[in-house]
Amino acid sequence: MTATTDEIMTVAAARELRDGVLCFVGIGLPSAAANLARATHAPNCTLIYESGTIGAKPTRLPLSIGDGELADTADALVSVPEIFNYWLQAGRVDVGFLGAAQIDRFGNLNTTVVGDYADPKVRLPGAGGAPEIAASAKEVIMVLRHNTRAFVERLSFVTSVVKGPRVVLTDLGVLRPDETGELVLVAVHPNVTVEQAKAATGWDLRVAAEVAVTEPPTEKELSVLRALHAA
Amino acid sequence: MTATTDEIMTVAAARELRDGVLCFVGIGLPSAAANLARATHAPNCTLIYESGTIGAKPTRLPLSIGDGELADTADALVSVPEIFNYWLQAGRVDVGFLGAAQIDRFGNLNTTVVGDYADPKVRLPGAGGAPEIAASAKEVIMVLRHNTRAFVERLSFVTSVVKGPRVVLTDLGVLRPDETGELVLVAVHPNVTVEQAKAATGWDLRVAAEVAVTEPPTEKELSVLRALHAA
Amino acid sequence: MREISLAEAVAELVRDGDSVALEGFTHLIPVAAAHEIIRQRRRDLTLIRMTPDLIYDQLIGMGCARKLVFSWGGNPGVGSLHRFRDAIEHGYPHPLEIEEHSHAGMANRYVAGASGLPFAVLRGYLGTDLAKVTPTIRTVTCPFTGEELAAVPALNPDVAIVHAQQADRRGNVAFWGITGVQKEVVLAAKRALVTVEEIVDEIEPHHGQVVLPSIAVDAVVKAERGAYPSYAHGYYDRDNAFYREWDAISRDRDTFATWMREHVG
Amino acid sequence: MREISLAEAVAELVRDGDSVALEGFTHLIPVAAAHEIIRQRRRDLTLIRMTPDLIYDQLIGMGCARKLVFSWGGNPGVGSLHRFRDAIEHGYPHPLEIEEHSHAGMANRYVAGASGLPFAVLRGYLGTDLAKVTPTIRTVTCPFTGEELAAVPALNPDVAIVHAQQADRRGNVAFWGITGVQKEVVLAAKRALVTVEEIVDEIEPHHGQVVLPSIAVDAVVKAERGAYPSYAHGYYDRDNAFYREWDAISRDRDTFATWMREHVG
Repeated sequence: MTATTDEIMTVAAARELRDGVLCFVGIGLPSAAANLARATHAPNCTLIYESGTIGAKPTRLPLSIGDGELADTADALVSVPEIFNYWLQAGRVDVGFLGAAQIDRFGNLNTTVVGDYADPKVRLPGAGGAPEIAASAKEVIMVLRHNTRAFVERLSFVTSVVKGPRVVLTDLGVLRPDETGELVLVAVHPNVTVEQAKAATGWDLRVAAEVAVTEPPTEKELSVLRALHAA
Repeated sequence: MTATTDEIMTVAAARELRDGVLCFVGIGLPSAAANLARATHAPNCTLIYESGTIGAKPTRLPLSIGDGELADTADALVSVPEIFNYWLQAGRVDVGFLGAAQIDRFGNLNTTVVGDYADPKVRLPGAGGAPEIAASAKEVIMVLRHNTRAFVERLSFVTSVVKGPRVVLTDLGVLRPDETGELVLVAVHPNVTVEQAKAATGWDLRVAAEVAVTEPPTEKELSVLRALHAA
Repeated sequence: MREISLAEAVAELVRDGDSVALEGFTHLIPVAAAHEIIRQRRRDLTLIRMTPDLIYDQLIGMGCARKLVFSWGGNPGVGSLHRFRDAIEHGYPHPLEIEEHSHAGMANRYVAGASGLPFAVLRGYLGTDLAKVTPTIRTVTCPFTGEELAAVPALNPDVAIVHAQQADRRGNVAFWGITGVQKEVVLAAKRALVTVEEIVDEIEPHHGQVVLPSIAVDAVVKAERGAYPSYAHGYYDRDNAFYREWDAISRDRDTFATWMREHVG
Repeated sequence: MREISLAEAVAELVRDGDSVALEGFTHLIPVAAAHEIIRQRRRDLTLIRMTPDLIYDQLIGMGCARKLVFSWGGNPGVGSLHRFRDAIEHGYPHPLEIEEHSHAGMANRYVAGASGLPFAVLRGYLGTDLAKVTPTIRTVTCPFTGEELAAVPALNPDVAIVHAQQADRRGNVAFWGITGVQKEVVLAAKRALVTVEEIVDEIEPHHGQVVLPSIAVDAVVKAERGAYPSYAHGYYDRDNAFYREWDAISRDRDTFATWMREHVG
């Protein structure tokens, strides 16, 4: 099987999830990655969706964060205020998974507008749960496609400020913060060059002394991911 | 049937409850009065107990505010934080029913200590739900036995400050506040004299120009009350 | 329980200029009631909702809204809400004022509203630009620790509208599955309308069930499949295909107008 | 789920000097666990509970408590708690420090604790002497309306102990009937012990059910009739006669000591 760049990104994100953690999952790529992790190396992860499902074990990927499959397979169902207050804000969440339209060199995220807030070029969906996930989760994993529209020198709007240790998985490689908090390219995916990653970044991307090459997705990872999508 | 003084007090309290109101009920005499009202002239009252039962319809009087009978007959069961925040504090409660160990001439209540707080002569149970019932219910009905230990010039401790319009039902008569908020004797029960009520009050009790005499409990009221107690 | 039609309930409870919150977190979205508001041509509404989705795209596109209070405006799992974007980006069909929060902020605003408090406290918005553009985000200092936290004002909509699976004949309402902020929005609102899939003699228990006692609700109206194309757990599934189709329908102003005329009236 | 006895769980989770909250609002009072704490002779505990009743009378009378945080200390429907009164009125078996709130205040302190907030806001205590004698009652000003409200600090006990009807084999816990503040106290505490009537394969839904997922709990222990003489909805009734008998047992120091020796050990 040949993996697409999105699949490589999703598999790389899944591998970041250690077994046994409590993970607050956003919809889309984060949900695919978290459920891939649960179906492979991290069976004892507990997944929380902001809709109020705790311990959901979906066998197919939900299209939205409130799909019935999540409720049917959850250990407990709680209200939205409870998810945000009793679970996220209380500091129980080990890992938050976030996507974004824009990211800056410190891993701050924009999901609000492109252009001016009062007269935007593109109106994006907005904050959702992200600002508090970014602030309250002990660790944040970010997943987004690597290009100069997304990786920008200056965010149009700071929607979320990521606090804890973090990693950014893209369709080109892996970025981790150095001690100053600036993102550094630490790995590229198979057949991707450091130059490609630099060219796709809107600032002068720092590169680690030794840049690793991501292990390609295994047959197992790919088949499980595709089964999750197909189901 | 001959009514006891406690029965006359309970019946008088029940009659104060208008049909259709939402009533926050304390245990003991208030619960007996509220359930008597529901079983006679006020079938459309909704009773709330602080344990989290909304719309309980007990057929026997609960011994405690958390009896299973209350849960079995309730329209909805909610948590204790919800009862206090979403129901009482939100201002939904029309009538609060309260008892107390001590009351002063303005209807303030003490359920905390007799004597000094740090070195009390008698340690009473404490506040429970009373301070917030007293402050949040649109109207408060107080029920307590009339004697100089209870009706005092000065409370040992102010546990609850009653805000809304109010009535006090005792085993001797009925007191209502005048425009200054001071309690005035407006009725005495059958075979009770104004002098008895004054003698049982620890301050110089004001008396209305015309003091009514309480209608004695009807056969119906007495039989229903006794059935509630016997069940 | 009073017998009343959805049209009568909306006519009675929703007025021009009202603040109206239609809630339902992906699940149990009150679509039938939203369509009735559109048919009755309500105007100048302040629409409140954590996740404005298809129904708010429709209300905005049909010109019912003056202002939107929200935290995430998208077509979940699909992409943009094009009528919402057109209103904000181009002022079409007319300009839309917005008041924007995070989910945590909105949820706590409803909780404060349901609790009769003027504001709620949360750890939120720290370092974000939201506090700069949204005047209803302030701070409060803990009187015990001195810590500074975010404060948001209570939301008390004029009208809350939600959809539930069941009501019994006395008007008690039962939700189960994902119940979102439905309890809070109903208790926070001055008036509450609930549409339900079914009226039953006795509410049966379900996992995660929330029961609203009848005294919390002003009108209960039967509206079968009233949450379609979202879903009602135990009754019908989400029509994911329609959510994808909506992207094309809503992208163009005329296609949208035609679709609305044909399907909502 | 780890197999563990109640004695092992208490030995592991409850330490001398801890703040310990045993909750249960009339219903589901964790009596078996309280008796185990007494048998293990824990000392210097800060006991926290909205409604200290028979079990707290017993813990106080047996000298386990240094301090009591509470809102209503009585024998519900009967009268006084004599060991509680003896400790406060006469310092027997030793002086008892108290921190006294209202029910609304205590409930909100648990909510703040469960929410990871340092304090909670409520309309409460206004004009009462409680604020004069309890330093953990302060005020906070709404940053939107300027209104002054009461503020109370979060409660985050070292240990929460509750009794529930059921747990499944993975350790998810189900309560139903009157569920009080059990969810909040478990989520507010650093460690949580739950005793249950029964371990089941699958939790069945019940009206008003609250489910705590296994990750919220440190130990689940089967303790049949573990709430007696209080009750477990669906399992056994409250022994009202015993509550009345307790009045005579507890009134006299020696009668109490003898009864405890014979019945608790």
